[in-house]
Amino acid sequence: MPRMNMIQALNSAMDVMLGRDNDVVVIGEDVGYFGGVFRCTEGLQRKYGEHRVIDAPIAEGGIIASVIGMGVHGLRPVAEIQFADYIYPGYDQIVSELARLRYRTAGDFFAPVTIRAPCGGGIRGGQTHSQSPEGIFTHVCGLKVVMPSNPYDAKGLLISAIEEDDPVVFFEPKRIYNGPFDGDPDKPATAWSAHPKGEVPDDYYTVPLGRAEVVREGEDVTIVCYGTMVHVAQATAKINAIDAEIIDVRTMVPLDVHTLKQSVEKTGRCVIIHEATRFSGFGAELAATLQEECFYHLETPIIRVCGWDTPYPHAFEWEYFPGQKRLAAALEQALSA
Amino acid sequence: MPRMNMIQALNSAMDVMLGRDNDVVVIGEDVGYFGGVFRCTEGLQRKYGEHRVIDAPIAEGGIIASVIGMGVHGLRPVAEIQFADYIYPGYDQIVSELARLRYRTAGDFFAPVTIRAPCGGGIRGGQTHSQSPEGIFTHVCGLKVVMPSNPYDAKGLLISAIEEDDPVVFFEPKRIYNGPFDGDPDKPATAWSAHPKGEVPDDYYTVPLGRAEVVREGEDVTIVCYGTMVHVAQATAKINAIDAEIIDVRTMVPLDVHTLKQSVEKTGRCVIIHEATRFSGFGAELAATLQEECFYHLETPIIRVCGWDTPYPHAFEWEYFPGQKRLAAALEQALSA
Amino acid sequence: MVTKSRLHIPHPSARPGDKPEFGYVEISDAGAVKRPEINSRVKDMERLAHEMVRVLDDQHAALGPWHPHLEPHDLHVPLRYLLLTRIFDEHMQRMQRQGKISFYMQSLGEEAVSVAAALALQPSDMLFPSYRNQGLQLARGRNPVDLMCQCLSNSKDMCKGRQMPIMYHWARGNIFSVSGNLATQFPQAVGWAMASAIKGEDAIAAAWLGEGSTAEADFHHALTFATVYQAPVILNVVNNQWAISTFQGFAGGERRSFAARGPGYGIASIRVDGNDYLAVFAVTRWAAERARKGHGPTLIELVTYRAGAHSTSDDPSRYRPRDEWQAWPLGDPIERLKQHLIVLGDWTEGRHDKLVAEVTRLVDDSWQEALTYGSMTEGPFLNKYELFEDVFKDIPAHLIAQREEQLGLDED
Amino acid sequence: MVTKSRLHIPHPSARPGDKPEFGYVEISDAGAVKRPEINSRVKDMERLAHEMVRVLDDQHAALGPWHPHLEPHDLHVPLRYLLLTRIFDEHMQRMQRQGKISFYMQSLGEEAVSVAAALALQPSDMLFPSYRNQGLQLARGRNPVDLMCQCLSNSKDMCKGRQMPIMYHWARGNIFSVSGNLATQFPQAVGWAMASAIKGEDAIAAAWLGEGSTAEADFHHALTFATVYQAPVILNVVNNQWAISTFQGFAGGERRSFAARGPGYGIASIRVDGNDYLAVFAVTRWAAERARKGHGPTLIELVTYRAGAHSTSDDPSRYRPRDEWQAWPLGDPIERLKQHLIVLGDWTEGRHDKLVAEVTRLVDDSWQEALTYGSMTEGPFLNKYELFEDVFKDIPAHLIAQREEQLGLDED
Ligand SMILES: Cc1ncc(C[n+]2csc(CCOP(=O)(O)OP(=O)(O)O)c2C)c(N)n1
Ligand SMILES: Cc1ncc(C[n+]2csc(CCOP(=O)(O)OP(=O)(O)O)c2C)c(N)n1
Ligand SMILES: [Mg+2]
Ligand SMILES: [Mg+2]
Repeated sequence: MPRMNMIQALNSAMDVMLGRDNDVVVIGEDVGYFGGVFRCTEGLQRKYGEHRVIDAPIAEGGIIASVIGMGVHGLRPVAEIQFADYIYPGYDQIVSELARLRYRTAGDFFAPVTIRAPCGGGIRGGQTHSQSPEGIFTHVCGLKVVMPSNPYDAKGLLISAIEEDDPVVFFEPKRIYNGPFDGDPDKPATAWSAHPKGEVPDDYYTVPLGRAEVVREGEDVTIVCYGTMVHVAQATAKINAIDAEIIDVRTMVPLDVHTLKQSVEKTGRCVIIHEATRFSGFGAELAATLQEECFYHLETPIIRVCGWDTPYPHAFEWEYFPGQKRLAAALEQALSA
Repeated sequence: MPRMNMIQALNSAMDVMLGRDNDVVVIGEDVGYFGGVFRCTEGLQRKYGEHRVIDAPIAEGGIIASVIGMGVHGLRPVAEIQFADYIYPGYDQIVSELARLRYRTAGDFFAPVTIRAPCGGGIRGGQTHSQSPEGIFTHVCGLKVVMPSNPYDAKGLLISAIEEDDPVVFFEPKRIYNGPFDGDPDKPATAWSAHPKGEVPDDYYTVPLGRAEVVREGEDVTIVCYGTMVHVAQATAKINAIDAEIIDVRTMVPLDVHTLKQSVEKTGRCVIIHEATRFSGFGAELAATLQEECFYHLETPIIRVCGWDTPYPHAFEWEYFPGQKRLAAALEQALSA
Repeated sequence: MVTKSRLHIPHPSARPGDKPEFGYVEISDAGAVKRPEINSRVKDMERLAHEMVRVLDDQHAALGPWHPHLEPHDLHVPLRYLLLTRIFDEHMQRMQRQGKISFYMQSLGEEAVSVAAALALQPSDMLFPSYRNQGLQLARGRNPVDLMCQCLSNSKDMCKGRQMPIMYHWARGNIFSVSGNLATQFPQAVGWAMASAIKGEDAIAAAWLGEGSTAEADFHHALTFATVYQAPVILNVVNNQWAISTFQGFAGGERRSFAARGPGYGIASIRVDGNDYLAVFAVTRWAAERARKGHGPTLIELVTYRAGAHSTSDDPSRYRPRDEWQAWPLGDPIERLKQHLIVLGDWTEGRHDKLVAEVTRLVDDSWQEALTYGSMTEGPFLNKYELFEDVFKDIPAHLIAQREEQLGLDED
Repeated sequence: MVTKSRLHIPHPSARPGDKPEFGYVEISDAGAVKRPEINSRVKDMERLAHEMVRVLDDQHAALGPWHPHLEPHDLHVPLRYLLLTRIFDEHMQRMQRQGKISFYMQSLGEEAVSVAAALALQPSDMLFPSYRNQGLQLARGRNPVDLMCQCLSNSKDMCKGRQMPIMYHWARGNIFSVSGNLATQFPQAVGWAMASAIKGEDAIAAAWLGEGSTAEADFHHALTFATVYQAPVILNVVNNQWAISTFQGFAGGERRSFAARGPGYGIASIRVDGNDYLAVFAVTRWAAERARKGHGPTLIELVTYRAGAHSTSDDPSRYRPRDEWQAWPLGDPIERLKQHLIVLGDWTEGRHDKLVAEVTRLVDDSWQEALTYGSMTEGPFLNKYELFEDVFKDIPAHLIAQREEQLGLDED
């Protein structure tokens, strides 16, 4: 099986879909001739033409609006927002228009748009190249929200997203574009080639939206995570020899409550970890739902381990980043009582 | 003591502050000559001049950006967004700029801006005149977020917000502009004049940000609410003869965890109610924090009663609206075990 | 009162109590403006953005290079649609006053803007209206009953009760959904047109917004994307002088026409008398042909006057002279087309009265029919549990659970 | 490959391997463009948006109505700042390559844009820079050490380590914070200028953004608010032909200059040779005087070329000819000012070399000094617990708790 990093896997997903479906188009800043600042669209314009892989003006609002129009006209656009931090100028079109179009027209109009956006920190990007804004999208009904944690899922989920008739906001944790990252910045970087999820079929396949994955079975505590944090969780459990069940949420909306619930009912303890700031982040929804669903099984409170409630500071990104140490402390606490 | 409805109280707050501080300016669509579509700024332009109470182009993004510039230049602007549903075009300037300016300049620059926005439904406004988007602001660090539930608080909190050097997003539940509303649309409307919180001093006073208020003491269950829901909670408790402790959050950021915690520790049961959609709404943060803080005191899971996870439908607003019936059912459940 | 301030604040020409004053509206003589070839370069026709294309003169004759030379039939049809739009509006406005619908917005005085465009475009062209373009629906042949059912949120409401009155859409008729959020449709229309170009189709897109809404970001995005990709789209700015209580100066109209924004983006731009049916028709045809032949987008400013209140929630006597409309120099679009037909010898007061009566009957009958599908107080009603549908294509687990919860509560 | 598509896709004049080709840049002769009175009406000076104000001719003589007739001293000072900017950039670029700082963005080739503006404006005028305006800082007299400390996130970093390199600000020097989010500063500057007008102050605002960034909503908001309130502001578009990998056609520059956007909004607009120090100086002075005297805003397009990579993360050889800069018809701003001084008899190669050496020493010394305040690897370091400060004016309870948590973890 071919080995791909996450960039190649995402590229392959778009390649496969551009090839299968003439209605698929890719648009974004620098995505065409140049192949994207993270190289996710490399070679696609050469292969499919500049009318299907389109360089866009620097106007996220305009990009989102235009892909809505294209979607209404039967295309299946994949828009790249260069950094998730720059998605806000398009927020109105996403929230007021894209998310609600099907509802407000009782199904007569819809736009099958996928919005890709690299997110997360750990690349010395400072506060405007490190954000994880998923929480402000999960609150918007009508959007599906996805974040993969590895190349295999990235490709399969992106193909599902593109085929999906509902709009999907697809966050890509850029810290793990080139290799898994367990939260320790001092360790040498590892590549996806050595990781089982770095095996990615060249062809079409899907990973369904709306299904979490148990990436490690365990008995003592459930760690709910997604994106980069999946790797942080795995490393932390291993290093601290904790028999944790680790669940990769993968799709935040619709949320696979069933899988989460089953696990927390089994372990009776739960730690949620994400990179976004804590207050009102997606972890709050996870905690609120799980305490409601699993209350009588819980031995200790559900703990959230998150980015601090500050912007992502350039020089102190490893203090901000909810890494192994913070997770280990939380696990200890969760297992304490 | 004079009696005011919420519109008059808000008007009075701006009047007082325009009078006390030459740096206060008011800007927004239709706020000047016309006095605002909800009449909140009526008479202010006549009194303070059209250079201090300023009609704006229809561009929420431009309004927010320009008040940031004004704030940096030492003014203390109060911007009105005509409906909270129309705040999204200004979201980028709020999130990327207003909220983070102090942080990114290590305190050298800041903009003491207040953004007022009427929110909430129940006025047959349909999905674009009914939203309660507080949850997507509470997740943004650097913003204070406020929602009053009565004229007295509205004036006092708005004066605090205007005097505050941090940016404040100030949501006004428009359903209770003219009178308290207990959630029963079939009952004749009541006026603020009969309500104790309709007594509002003409002069300057403040209600501090960051403090919740226990609006009813009780022993059996804590209801956490804000805005219109404070009245729904009061009526529901009364009608169902439930000895609920009702807490009006008032300020969502910074959150008065102490007051909430004290109550939930006392009652051991908690129901959270808000009008915004449930998934990833502010209720999630409240539930997540309270289960973490009060876990060992809780007898039953914390329950959220919220707007359904749909846009606010015009014809079925009373189905969407989390009214007495839904709250009563949740209270029953909270008290059941 | 700050006296030292040097901030410029735009002032309308008249406020309540003042004499209406429209000297600021620059008007060209009918027939005076040149009509360039559709493939002309933007640089060579910039004057069109400042002059005003007019065909009907004060004596109701049609003249000049923009005269579309329509057959009598092609004048009778629009007259009927103009009247239908106005009478429909009057009726719905009255129904709102009587509490039968919750809200309404008239297009009084600016009906030609919509009716002319609808008839100048092809049925396969996609229209992205604002909330004041009901004439597009009617002139495309939509049954008034459908629009009424939407306003009533009844069992035949195309929006299933989810939207306020007037937020129509018509998928089969190629009319996009009206958004409550101003201006959003403008760049969406450009995206639709881009898709049309990508697919190599003939259909073009057209969008409308008010002059006040040009201040929104979406206006800029539409113009930028339209010029960059030379999208086959017509972008219409309806300058009806008012945006709720603020006059067009607050959108930047004090210094320049709105059409004047276009050439700076490299977009062909035309300012037109929005109350002159023939002029609007001719200009729209020109722009449509330009777009369809691959010569790119056109920005059209339609100069008109919002004769009624902004909406049923508004009271314009608070901010402008009550009688401003009477002084409006471009008159009433319906009256002007009617007089033109009379001058042509193709129409009489008698036929007109008969037409008015016929259309009024149609509207009344439509209303009666619409009521049979339900009203705010009487059934048949929509199934309220459908409120949980169409958030997504397939209803997800959490919404099924919420629907169950609602069902449970209702059964108690 | 879709062949039926009719979507227009802008193409740059040359790609890697092609011969550079700048025939598309319309250039006026030096001295050829008229200089209107500062209170002229926008309508009467629209040509300024299409022509190109130039003072220095090919023989390095200064001529025409825009010639600012500066004293020799006022030419030596800018030459020094131009060199300082370039040498500072070179140094920092090298430090990034050596891993001493994490990121850098040069202004190579467009230094005159910033230096001329800084010297043409008053110190009390508020500047809202983009990330490529380091020349503003230096020409306003900022100590290079301060900028270096920011790039090092060291103990003297004005941003306390919170921002990526180059995101400077200077409160005392009236230079606003550089934002990572493109274009946001443009309408903020207008708001600042509105406040200045409200307060009746003399100070004006000036803002800069790249031509690619004009596509953002904020550009439109800035122009709209500036024209509506006639704000005393100068809005500068730095058209350096490239926005990362896309050429200026993707922002709409294929059809029209960026200055051409202004007149449509009723804003005075001037296109200027951005590599001609004297022209930029003169145009900025004109616009500043216009704003200060209450005649409203000016949009300036500065035509230049981004000679370096977009940033240290970019490799321009992937998308444009390597030698494009050599073919750039407006030359190198530093070389041109230097030659002008030589032609004037006020400068020699020898003096120039000495100046270069002096400035190089200054930069080297500054770097050595900056390092004494710490680097990425060596102290003194910033206090990391300050990361919890300045989110709000006073640190709230939840951030105190998070700081405690971090402290606790660190103590373990
Ligand atoms: C984004 C947004 N902001 C504000 C509003 C409130 N609003 C509705 S209509 C209107 C005035 C629009 O004026 P104009 O664009 O001139 O259109 P007209 O009503 O004259 O047809 C305003 C401010 C809105 N619907 N959407
Ligand atoms: C809102 C936003 N979108 C995208 C980016 C990513 N980005 C950074 S610089 C740049 C190109 C800007 O080009 P231009 O405005 O021409 O300025 P120049 O770099 O040429 O000075 C882009 C797309 C960003 N920083 N902010
Ligand atoms: Mg209008
Ligand atoms: Mg550029």
